[in-house]
Amino acid sequence: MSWWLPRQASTFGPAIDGLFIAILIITGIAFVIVEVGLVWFAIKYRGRPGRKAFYTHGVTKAEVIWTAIPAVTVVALGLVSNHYWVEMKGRNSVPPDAMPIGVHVKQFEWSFMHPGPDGQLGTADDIKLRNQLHILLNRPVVVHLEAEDVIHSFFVPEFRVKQDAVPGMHISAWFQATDTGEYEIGCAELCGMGHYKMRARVFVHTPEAFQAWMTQQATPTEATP
Amino acid sequence: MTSVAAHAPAHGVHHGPTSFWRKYIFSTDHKIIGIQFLFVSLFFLLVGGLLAMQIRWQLGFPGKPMPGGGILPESMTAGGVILPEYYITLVTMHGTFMVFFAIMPLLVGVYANFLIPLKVGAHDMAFPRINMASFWLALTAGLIMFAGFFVPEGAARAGWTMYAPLSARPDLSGSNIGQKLWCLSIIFLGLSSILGSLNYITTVINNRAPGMTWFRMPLSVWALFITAILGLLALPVLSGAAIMLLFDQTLGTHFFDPAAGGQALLWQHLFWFFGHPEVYILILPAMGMVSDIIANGSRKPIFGYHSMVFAIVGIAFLGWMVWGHHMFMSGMNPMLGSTFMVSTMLIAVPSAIKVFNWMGTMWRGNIRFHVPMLNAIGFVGMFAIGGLSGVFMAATPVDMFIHDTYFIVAHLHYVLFGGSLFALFGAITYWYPKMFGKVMNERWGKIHFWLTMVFYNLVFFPMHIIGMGGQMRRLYDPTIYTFLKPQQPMNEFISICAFILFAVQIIFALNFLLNLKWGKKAPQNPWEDNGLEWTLPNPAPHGNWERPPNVYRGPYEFASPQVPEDYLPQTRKLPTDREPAAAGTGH
Amino acid sequence: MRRLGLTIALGAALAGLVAARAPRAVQGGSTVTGRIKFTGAKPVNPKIDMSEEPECKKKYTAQPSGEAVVVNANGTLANVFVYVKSGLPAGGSYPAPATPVVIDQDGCRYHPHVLGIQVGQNLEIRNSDPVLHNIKAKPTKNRPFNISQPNAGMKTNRTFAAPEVMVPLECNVHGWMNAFLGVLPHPFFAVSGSDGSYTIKGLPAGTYTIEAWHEKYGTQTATVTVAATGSKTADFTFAPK
Amino acid sequence: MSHAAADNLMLPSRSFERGVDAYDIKLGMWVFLASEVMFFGALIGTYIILRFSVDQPWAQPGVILNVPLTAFNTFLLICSSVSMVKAFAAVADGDQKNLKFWLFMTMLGGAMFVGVQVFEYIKLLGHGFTPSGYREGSQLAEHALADPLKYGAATGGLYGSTFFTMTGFHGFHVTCGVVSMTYLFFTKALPGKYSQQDYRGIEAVGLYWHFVDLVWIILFTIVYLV
Repeated sequence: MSWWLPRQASTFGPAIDGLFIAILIITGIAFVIVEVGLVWFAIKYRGRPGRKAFYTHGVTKAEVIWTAIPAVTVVALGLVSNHYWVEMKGRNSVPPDAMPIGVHVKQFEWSFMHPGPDGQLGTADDIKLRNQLHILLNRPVVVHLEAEDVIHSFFVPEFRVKQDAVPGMHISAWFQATDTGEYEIGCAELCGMGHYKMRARVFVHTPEAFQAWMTQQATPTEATP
Repeated sequence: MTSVAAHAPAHGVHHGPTSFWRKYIFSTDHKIIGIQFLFVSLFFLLVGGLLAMQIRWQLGFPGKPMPGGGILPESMTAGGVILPEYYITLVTMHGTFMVFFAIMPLLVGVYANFLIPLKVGAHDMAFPRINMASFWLALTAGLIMFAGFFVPEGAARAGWTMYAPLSARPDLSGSNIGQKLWCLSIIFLGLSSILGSLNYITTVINNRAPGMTWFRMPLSVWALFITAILGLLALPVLSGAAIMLLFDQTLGTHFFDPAAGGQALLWQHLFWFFGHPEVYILILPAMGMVSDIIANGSRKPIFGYHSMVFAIVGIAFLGWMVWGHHMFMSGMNPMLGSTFMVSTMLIAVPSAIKVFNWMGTMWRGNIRFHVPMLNAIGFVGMFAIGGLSGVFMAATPVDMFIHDTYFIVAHLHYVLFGGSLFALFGAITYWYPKMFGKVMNERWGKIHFWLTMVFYNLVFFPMHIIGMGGQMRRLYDPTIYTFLKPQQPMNEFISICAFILFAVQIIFALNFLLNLKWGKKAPQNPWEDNGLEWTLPNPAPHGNWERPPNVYRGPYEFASPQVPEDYLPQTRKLPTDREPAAAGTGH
Repeated sequence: MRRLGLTIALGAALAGLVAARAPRAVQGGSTVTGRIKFTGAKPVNPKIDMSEEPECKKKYTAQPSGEAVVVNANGTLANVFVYVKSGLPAGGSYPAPATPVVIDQDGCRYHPHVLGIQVGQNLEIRNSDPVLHNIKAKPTKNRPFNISQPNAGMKTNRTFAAPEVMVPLECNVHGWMNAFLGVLPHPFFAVSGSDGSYTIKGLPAGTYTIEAWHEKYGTQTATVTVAATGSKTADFTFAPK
Repeated sequence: MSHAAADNLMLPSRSFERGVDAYDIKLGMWVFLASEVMFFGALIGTYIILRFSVDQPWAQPGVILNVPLTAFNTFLLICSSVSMVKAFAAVADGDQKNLKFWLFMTMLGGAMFVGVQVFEYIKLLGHGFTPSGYREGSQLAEHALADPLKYGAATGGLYGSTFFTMTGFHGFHVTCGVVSMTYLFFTKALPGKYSQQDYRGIEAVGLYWHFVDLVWIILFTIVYLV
């Protein structure tokens, strides 16, 4: 099994994992200081008869230091995080050339509306698939999430992307795949008894493979009225 | 109320013998009410634990018949196999019972009740009868919640956070009466908490013994006082939200129904506006009591008393501004996400202050490793992990990945179990003599602590790893996902450790129960502490003091050079001490 | 009042026992048969995309399609629920048979797609697929339920307390899966099969309104008068609107 | 409040550390009212969020609700607040007769307010205005169909939900106030147990009453007039 994050397959991967590692290092240092400190103090200052503890109500200088350092660190972390946050989820973050995908989600199924050869959603050549999403490699994709009944959440671990789909709201999320292959989409928000069964797959194609897939979809045998 | 006028001077006089019912059941004595809360919430802790065991069975061994599952009705299991809808019920009710009926009443119901009057030197709560009502309302709420298991379709099934619209529509959740009982129970619980809180607040403000100035109050009282303010202001919001949810389910209103213009996110905003202060309700009292225990165990004054107080106030204040960090992925305005991220990051600062100050307290101490101290040190170590893992979620981009995964489950259990519950093991052992006049067994207490510490970490630390692997919360069967299948051995390992962890708690239960009757008689001040409560006999009589004691100093005067012993009780008058102003002729 | 209720309940229980012993509660009587004809252009049922449910997909050789309109080879219509809507003598009691009605989830479809059940009779819901199905019943007069069966071989029983035509059943995991259940207080109902015919047996003499229900084409009624024994025919013709 | 009396019933107990200059019941009532602020804050906040974020028109003021009737009711409640002040002033002066009279008038005002509200509810429900919206087939639903803009046809559900929840809970609070005043009237005021030295119950219930009155003025403004 993997003891680490899943492999990266989107442009968000390096940023999020980098931030994760940065936080892991910072918190790791704090963790070591606290845990080692606790054990060390516990051993070093264990009670011995006839001895009295050092009588002090505190050392202001020390307190200022351990207030200031965490404060500066977390504010810096916040600023760095915000930079990426705006890039990933900001209102204007969706790249203009992103391929639109309509996602209609209900208990307990995903329905992905792909634009047909014309590249537009909402036209007659749209391709609707149950629990299958087909996208292009290295092309930004924007999913327009619409929930029919309850809250669901669109989650692709390898893409490091997650977004709730809330009934009554139109929410978009974008990502850009950087590796071909097949990945799993999960529902990350409790949506009822079939929550665990909301597994879907996303296929990342090279342009040629994507074209082939689209041609295959256009053949009449698969057409649905 | 003229009778009050007549009796007022004699208020402290010990009440005569009363009937069993008045003394133990419909008691207005804050200590008895605290003990009632203790037994009731320990029962619900057991219920929550049993639910957790079933969750772990399903996660460790998905689709296999659960041992003993056959006795559960058809609506829960099929041939012993847990059904998906029952699994959702399990996670919902485990969260609900643990948060609302175990940890919260254990910390607030038990210790705010038991400790505040004893530690500030009051005869009782300001409003003893309201206090009694608060207990009975809480019990009613718990029983209503418990009744959910026995109605058709079973208890609520929408997660303990009850996200609408799943919770609002029985056709979508599959549970009808259970959902309504949940709302009803929460409304009762809210009322109970408000009545409790107003009692605690009034008592702390107005009923402190002479000389017990604000900054001579023990940190436990400070924490419980601030917690009471949080509860007072947060619970009405939850009650209001639960009322609206109940109306959506019964009267056909449309608060959370998007089809008629209602808003699904409104529930989340209301819930977390309550919910984040609630998170601090669940940890601040633990922090306060741990502060008391660590100072006592280190035989040294608490390090930075004032900054500890300000940290409590700071956490409580910031706690109102961070609720949105539960909703980063909910589709709310990303600008709000940035704001909430900064406020969330800032709340790490007072938490860090507290951890370092506890370490500072141990520094150059003369540490006595009694069972409460062990648990308190365990609390600091585990709370630090829980606090640090919180930084990951606070960073919004990282939260995009780990939101609603097992990383969160690990984080919240490090705070709630590693934090609050360890503090409670310590607190129960520490104030057991005061409650029952007996002491708990030291050796078994230590065995329980070490076993719990080991297995607790074996259960919850791996959850970070499977969360990093991407396992979502509340999945009935994670093996359905190819990318989660390799993690299944880890899930199995966690489950086995969880069963052992549960079994280890039997030691604590026996240590607690058997010593009620067969325990060693407690000395007057078993921990050689400075607190006011230890000047009273164990257990203390109804009314506590003949007249409130005079207080001459803060609660943490350990190792004081003024006296040869290493502790100096708050009530002990040294030749240099002046009588407190309030004790004199009055205003 | 309470005693009366008790007596009735006891009586019903006794009758149920007797009925359980007897092979069929209603014997003798007359029979109504008929065919459900279909005219007009045969509609195309949408194909079902089971590609993300391999355990179900492998149970089919060709791509399965929906069952909204099943026109048989002989030009008749299957899955039409035919039942006696009115005309039964008042006060007649028809105890529910002890044998359950079975609905099976197999290959991510309900078998049968349309079925009838008596009030109080057990509906046994089976799962023959090794995948999760949930069964959501959306009645208006009965108590709704929504249960799930994650494993193959699971069985769940449900009963219905009030007559209702029809109770829609659906699976939310597989959006195409639906079925219809007619709940009646008497045993005089049938579903047209692969030859488009139906038979209602054991009717006492009388004049009856018989209704044929189809999930897409609505209902049609016919009036039939039968003697104490013998057989009558009532055909229905459905056409796309 | 007279400090001159220096009676420990009207002040925090002398033998304790002084927190605030208010005796327990008064302090407790203030604390309780803080939680009430949060409760009504949640309900009113919900109303504001739902009403002002919905993109469909809301029913115009006065077309569904009977504003003149409620204006009269508001006046009634304000009057009862005034009479509460009178009752309080009377007991502070030790005037038993006027205490009884004005307390009774306050109770009467509160009871009449609830009565008018019940009457209003019955009228509204009959008209077709329910917690779930405009009842289908009712007179109101027809009006809304004819003039969706004026009647806010698309937002009727939200209107009904918020209106009945907010005013209903306010009515419940008024009822509680009347019940507790009645209790105090018969157990304390009538037997003359209040005095210049101890009128804690009256002051506490007065605080509550003024709070309920204040909430109503807010509700009347934002629900009926806006």
